[in-house]
Amino acid sequence: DSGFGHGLSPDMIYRYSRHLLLPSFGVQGQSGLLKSSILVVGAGGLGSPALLYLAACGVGRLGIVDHDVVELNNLHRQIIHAEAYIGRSKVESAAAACRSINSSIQIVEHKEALRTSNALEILSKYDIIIDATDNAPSRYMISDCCVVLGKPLVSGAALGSEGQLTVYNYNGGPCYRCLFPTPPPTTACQRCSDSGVLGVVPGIIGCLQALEAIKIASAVGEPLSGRMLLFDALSARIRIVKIRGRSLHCEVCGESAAFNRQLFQDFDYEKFTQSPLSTAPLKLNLL
Amino acid sequence: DSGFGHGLSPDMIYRYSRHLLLPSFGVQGQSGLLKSSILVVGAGGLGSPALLYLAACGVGRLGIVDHDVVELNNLHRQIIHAEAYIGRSKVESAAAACRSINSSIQIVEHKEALRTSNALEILSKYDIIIDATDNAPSRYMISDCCVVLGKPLVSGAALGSEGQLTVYNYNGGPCYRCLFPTPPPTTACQRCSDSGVLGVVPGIIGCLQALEAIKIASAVGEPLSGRMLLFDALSARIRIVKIRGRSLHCEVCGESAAFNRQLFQDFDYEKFTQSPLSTAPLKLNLL
Amino acid sequence: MQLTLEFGGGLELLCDSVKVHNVNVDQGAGEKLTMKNLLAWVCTNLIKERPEMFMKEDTVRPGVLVLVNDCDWELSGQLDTTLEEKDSVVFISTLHGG
Amino acid sequence: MQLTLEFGGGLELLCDSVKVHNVNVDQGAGEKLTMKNLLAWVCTNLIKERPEMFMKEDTVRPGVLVLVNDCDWELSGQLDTTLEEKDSVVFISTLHGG
Ligand SMILES: [Zn+2]
Ligand SMILES: [Zn+2]
Repeated sequence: DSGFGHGLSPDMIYRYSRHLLLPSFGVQGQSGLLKSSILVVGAGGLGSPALLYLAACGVGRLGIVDHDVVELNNLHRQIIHAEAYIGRSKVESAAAACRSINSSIQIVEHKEALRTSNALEILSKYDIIIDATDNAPSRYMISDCCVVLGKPLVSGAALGSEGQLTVYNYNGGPCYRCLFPTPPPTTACQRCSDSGVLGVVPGIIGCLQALEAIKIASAVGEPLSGRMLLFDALSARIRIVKIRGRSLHCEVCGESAAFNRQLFQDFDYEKFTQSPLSTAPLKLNLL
Repeated sequence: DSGFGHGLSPDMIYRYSRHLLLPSFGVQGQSGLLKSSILVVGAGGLGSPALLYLAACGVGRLGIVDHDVVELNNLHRQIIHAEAYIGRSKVESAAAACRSINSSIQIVEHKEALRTSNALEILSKYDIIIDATDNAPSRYMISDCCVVLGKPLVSGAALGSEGQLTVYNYNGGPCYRCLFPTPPPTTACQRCSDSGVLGVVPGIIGCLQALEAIKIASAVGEPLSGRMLLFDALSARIRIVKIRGRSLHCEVCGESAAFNRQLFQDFDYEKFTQSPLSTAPLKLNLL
Repeated sequence: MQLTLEFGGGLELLCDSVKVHNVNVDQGAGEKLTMKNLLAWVCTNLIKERPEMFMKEDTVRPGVLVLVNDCDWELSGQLDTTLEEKDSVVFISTLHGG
Repeated sequence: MQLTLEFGGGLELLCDSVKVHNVNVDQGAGEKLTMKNLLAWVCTNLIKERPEMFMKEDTVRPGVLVLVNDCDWELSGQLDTTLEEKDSVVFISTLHGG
């Protein structure tokens, strides 16, 4: 018996039984997950819980991109990394953790920084992209690449005690540039490494990113497209607001946009945002 | 240098630097965490992320109560447990995972079912209690015990694609019985093992439980007392609603309540709710 | 009177698994619509099965929270709460799972 | 006119770190209050430092989302949006961290 013709082995039926029992999800939802491929860009604060939940729930192929190594000051929030991995590649560490909780799915390691030179090739191999990065140029680059490739993008961010979440480029909805055509001033682009972050806040946003990706992959529920979740941890307030739709005038996804693979590869995101795609590990001057 | 007289070692300052950098949290918030003790009752779907984030963020002493063993059908949502621990105690498994991400805190293993006979002794050793259980009698028992001992209770629940969260017995706020003086009919008390649960939903609620416990332990922000968070994953809607305050007539925490340690120990929670505190592992009849 | 009624925590199963209902509830001219009236209306018009999972005697069964405009109905007078045009009423069953 | 103004994503740092402001904004008799008027009022009355982190030319700086009653102001006419009694306006800076 291979599970109602849905290709579920008896082991899978047992492992995912709490999903199969759920009328609104069921065998169809689980099959969707098992057939899907999801790429998580960034194995840090957002990527940690997103990767663990995506691995656990049975996404067929799960990719991880990161060029960083695990540091002790990551561990207060990057719960996928154990102390034993300090100094080693975040991708290796995250992949090992995902395999340890679910050896039946495929985990793909991309141990490199995402750049315009490799983004098209890497992203094209996945159905759904999760932006779990920590800087403005990466966010523009990933969104533009998703538009060029026609991939839905689950975008989360966290800083201080606040978090934000939405789904871009899904089903006719807006892309990142529709909302933010002009990059913000660099003084408004703080990173967790500069300004601090309450560790569990990216945890909550990362879990919500996994949920949105699961909904898209399984075709269950209403993804958070055209809406944005705003989370304020200290006051325990959450707003889900209505945002603009796709802009006809968007330079990347708009009606007369000429953006394509070649323009993407030639685009200088660091210059556009006046900030670097990745930084050398910060030398802490706290003391 | 022992960190501004707050007892933070250089290693701690480095590990928790992103918390220390955060103006609204800082050295004071982190010191509060390091001095606090938190008990998580249940190392399952809710307890998994709650425990990982509480261990990572530096709670001084973290207790885990559970009597269950890890099963393959837990792993789709109980991300703290690796396949290698199938068949072994959930407490041992969870404790090992917590130690692997933060060896500098104290982890206490309570490998037993929580009962009226041991609850007072176990809960009395902790400042804050997290209810991450999966059944009605446990919820009444834990809340009553928290009232008797004067402990704040962070209560989360998840089933299907919905979750709920609030803080009970905090700062003059209501207890579980103020809201639910009469137990629901047993037919309304489904468990994840009967009805299924979308795995990432307890993940999100468990992270939010960790956040509320962190806020109480560090005395930062406004805990979710007198308010309740209602989460609907499939429609991506979250409500935070205002709930009643402490009831003067509550049989446990009310003005003329005679409830005490002795009455607690003699109370039959299984009879009261007409359901068992724990069940034998369900034999799945799905096929 | 236009109201938004919402069922959650499993109560939606009693109404064809539909969670949100935009309804029009008639009341007598000049009369106020109370939660007591609304419960009767809901039982007649929306609850399709197992009414005992929704009501017990003249109010909701134990374990059901009622929220009028995102506020516990205990704070507005329970059954005597008066409803106004465009109010939102949520019936949610408390969850025990984890 | 009573309004609730809220600042987030770091913009609260420009207003003494206070996130929620319940304010009373006067407008001329019979005149409508627009978002354009409100921005000027906010700059005068609430922004205590680094105004360039809030405004650029006659509108909010790039990277700031403006929400009127939980709805992107792009959908209501941006600067021309007309405000009404008890409206809520949120100014939130987009985050990039993770
Ligand atoms: Zn666009
Ligand atoms: Zn009480």
